[in-house]
Amino acid sequence: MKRQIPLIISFVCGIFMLIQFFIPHPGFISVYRGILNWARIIGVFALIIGIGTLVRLHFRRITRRSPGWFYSVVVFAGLIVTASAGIIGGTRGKLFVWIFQNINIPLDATMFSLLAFFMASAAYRAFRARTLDATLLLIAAVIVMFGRVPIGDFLWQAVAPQSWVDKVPFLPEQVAEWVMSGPNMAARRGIMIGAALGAISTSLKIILGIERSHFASSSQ
Amino acid sequence: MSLTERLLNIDRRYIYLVIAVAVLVPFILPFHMPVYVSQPVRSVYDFIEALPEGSVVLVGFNYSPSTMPELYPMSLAVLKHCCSRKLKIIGMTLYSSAATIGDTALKEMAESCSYQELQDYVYLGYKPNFEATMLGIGEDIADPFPTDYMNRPVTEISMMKNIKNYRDIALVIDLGSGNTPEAWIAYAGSRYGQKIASGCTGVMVSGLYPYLKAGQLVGLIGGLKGAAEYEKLVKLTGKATLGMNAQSMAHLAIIFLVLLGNVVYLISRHKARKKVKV
Amino acid sequence: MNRKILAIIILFFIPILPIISTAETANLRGIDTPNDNGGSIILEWEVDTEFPRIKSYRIFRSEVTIGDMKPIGNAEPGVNRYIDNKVTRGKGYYYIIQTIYNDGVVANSPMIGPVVPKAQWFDKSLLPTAGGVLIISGILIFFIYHAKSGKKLTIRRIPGLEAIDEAIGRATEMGKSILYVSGIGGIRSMATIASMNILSRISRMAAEYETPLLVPCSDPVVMNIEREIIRNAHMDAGRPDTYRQENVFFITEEQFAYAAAVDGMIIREKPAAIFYMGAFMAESLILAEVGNVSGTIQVAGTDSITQLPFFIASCDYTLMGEELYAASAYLSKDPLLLGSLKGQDIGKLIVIACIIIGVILQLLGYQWFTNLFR
Amino acid sequence: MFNAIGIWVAIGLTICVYSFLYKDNPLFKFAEHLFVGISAGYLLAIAYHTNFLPYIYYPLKSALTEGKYREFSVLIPSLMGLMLFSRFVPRYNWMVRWPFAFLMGYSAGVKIPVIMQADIYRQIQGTIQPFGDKSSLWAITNAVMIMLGVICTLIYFFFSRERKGLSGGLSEAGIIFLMIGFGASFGYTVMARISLLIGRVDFLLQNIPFINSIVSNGR
Repeated sequence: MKRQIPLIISFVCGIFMLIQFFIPHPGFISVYRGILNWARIIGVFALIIGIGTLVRLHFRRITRRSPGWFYSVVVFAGLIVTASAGIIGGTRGKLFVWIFQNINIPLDATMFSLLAFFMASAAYRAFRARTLDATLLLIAAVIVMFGRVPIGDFLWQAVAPQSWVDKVPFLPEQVAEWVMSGPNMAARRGIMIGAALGAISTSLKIILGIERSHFASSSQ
Repeated sequence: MSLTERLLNIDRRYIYLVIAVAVLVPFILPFHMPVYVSQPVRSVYDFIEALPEGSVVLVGFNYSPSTMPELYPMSLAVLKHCCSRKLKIIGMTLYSSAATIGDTALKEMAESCSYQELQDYVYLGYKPNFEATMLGIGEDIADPFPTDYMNRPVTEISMMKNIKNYRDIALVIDLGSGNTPEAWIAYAGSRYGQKIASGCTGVMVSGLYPYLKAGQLVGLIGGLKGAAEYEKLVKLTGKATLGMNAQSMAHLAIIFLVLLGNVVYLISRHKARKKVKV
Repeated sequence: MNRKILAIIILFFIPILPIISTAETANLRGIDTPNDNGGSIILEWEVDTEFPRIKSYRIFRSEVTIGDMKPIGNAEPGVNRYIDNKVTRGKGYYYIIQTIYNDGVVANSPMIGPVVPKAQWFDKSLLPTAGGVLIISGILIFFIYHAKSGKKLTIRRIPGLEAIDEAIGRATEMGKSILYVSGIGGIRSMATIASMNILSRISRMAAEYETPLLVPCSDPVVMNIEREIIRNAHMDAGRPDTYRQENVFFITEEQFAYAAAVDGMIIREKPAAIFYMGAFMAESLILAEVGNVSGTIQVAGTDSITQLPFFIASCDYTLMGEELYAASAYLSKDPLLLGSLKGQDIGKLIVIACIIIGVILQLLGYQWFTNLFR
Repeated sequence: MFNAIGIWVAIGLTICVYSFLYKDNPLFKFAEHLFVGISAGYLLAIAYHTNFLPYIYYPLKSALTEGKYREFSVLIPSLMGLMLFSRFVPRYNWMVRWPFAFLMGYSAGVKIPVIMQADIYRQIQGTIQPFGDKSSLWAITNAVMIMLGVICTLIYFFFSRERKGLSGGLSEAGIIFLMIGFGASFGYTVMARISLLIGRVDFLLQNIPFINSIVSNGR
């Protein structure tokens, strides 16, 4: 029972959603709309689960006084203040918007902007033309980096002979665009087709109940 | 320690400094460089330009605060274009962390071109589950969005009276930092034949080219440069245009670092070989 | 018996036949939109040759034959099509189109109708897609069951795997440890699952050579599974005594803090080999750069395409995208994985064949094949 | 006042995060954990208003007060949603499989035809279509190159045969396309990260007193 019913649910939902794609009849569509709504409602709970896991992790840290437990207190303080501000004051509430504008945005954006520095350091230290592959990669990267900012065209127009500039005033930009829409696009398309076949095969295995790794986490 | 060795083992904090300077200097000593508008960006502009007055566009603010520096200026430029063309705008988001961003962007647009909420634009807020939301709009937008951001029933909003599903929406503009463009293409594009334009972060650009070239996207605005190009098209001097100088300098700095790194590496390898010979 | 089946088939197909009701009067035609749910009607008319004189068209609709005509929409001059999607399935509708000229003259077309919107049971425009789904699914299912039934399927050796063996060998020679990073994906991510198969091979070799294997984790569930895998590897190698549970440990779920902690380990422990296998995000380059600078042998594998450039540039060998899954199938010899991999290969061959045939037909001027792939 | 404090908080937190560049330190850890807490709280509040209220609370309310009994149907998916919580109770954690089975099954089924169309069919068509345009040599050369690129990349990811002869050569060519593609992606990633930094620098320069006067003069 515990094993069979989930497999049946997957199979029925999967097959229904697969064939409804081809059937525009309203009878099918109303069932389909029902399924979409159900998925959405379950989704609401799935969101809360993520928070539940987080709360559990930090709660344990605090009760066990594990190293850095003070930071877990910070997590809780942030969570409780923000959630109550938003739930009581509404999503356009003054405090809620204030927290978002002045804490959430700067923290998230700054955290990610650290990568600009890491990237520069990696560019200097790790991006070496050690192999033919790495060399090709670097050349393409430099072309795109140079061509996709105004200074590429600017330098080209300043340095290249005037007759060339007259012919192709935006050469760096155009070369970058060719790399993007030519070789880059071809490679990405190949990867995409391969990945699509992989996704179809995984989906089929889920519907047929052969692939069950998504149940694994629940039995842990 | 020889120079090459010292250069090889340079403290990474010096490199951080180089980047900081490259980004800072253009802010203090600004200069002007012309922005070239690339075809994928122009296509989005031309498509919106050709829409008749009163057409409906659905704008998805699907980015987290971390990518605001790239996508917020882009959002403003695109919104400005839509309101200058007198289009009806439906805003929404599939990212919980973007709910407030969409609201702010639409308000900023409404102030600058005197748009009225519920008449000229509507903000529907956030819904989880890409698939269910995108497919739901294809049947009836009130399924995924029974209410707007302020919990007002969508059926009672005057602007929404004649808008039921994708058939009434001329263009979906996804401003996204994740895999929302792919999802729109699959669930709204293939299934309902919806026209889609994408404004995305730089990281996503190269992966979206196959869709662009196969005609599944009407156009693509990529990264801060794309935003600057759009600002140029709508004649707006926004954050993206101002950022282009710093962007240029930083790119030059990184290209320089890559070249320097490789030169040092080649020299040290050459030396190492010599030593072996001796 | 056969007749019954035939009758059922015919009955089944009747609703599919597009029902076209054309009004011959004037140039206006009303058609039930094919392949839809009965929610719209297409109106078409001929564009007046004198259309520069035309200001606009207005479309009127009624549900009864006489009177009660209500305006429902407008069309620009030069347009010859209007889709009315505010109709109820099964009801009859009557239409008139009014031409408004620049000089104020208004002309009505004769009324057409009734046009009845109907729903179809199969969207015929999707026939090629349905065919494609059937063919690809059929091939995949065939190979999956073929492999399950015990037939031997072989896949080629993946070059990255040799790099793995070499790296472990070197770590043993140097008497140093190996670091295994399984990324920040949860256990439901395909890449993490593949990573577990590769870990079981690496831990087995490490156990045999008695080389210490360090596994810092960013997901508690993945950590438990990794402990299990490594303990089993030690058992299989006949060295349960050398298993150290504390070598597989949880650090934190926060991305940058995790990366900083692993970087610290790379600098302090100076492992001889580092493996990055699984799902990675922006932390990839923070890790790989430090590993590269410290001169460690690094082998990476991920399906996160945006992170691949960083691994390719800074690692000695990188399993790209699907190669990660293939490596995992190769090592685990799991018939399911092998079977679906084989099926996907046949799928790729079909795609290549379609492209080549399509290009030839397109060059010869035949458009129909290209149009199949709408 | 409220806004002025906000800006100082934002500046302070930005600097806390940048202190990580020097080395990992308590200020960074504080900022990082604050971020985790705030974003979870934000998510909770947004989910409450945009999902819990319209999908579960209002329908149930109208079912109870206005007698719209059909709305009671939201109880079924809600129950399935609640089953997700059984994950925290070892004895009943098998229940978590039901909602999972529903979500996985439904999204697997939805995916197959749309992926077939968007990622396979349209891509095949997009590769063939350009051969219809025989107007210029450049166009046709590009079309041939893209076709070869797609085919070689596909062959590179072909696993059931050894790489020998023709397929070996083609997969070698595939690597060239892949590397150029990854390089392009790398170039754009650099652009993206730098843009984020520019955004933060712009914020700091505009909001720190002293400095903003220099910058605005410069503009």
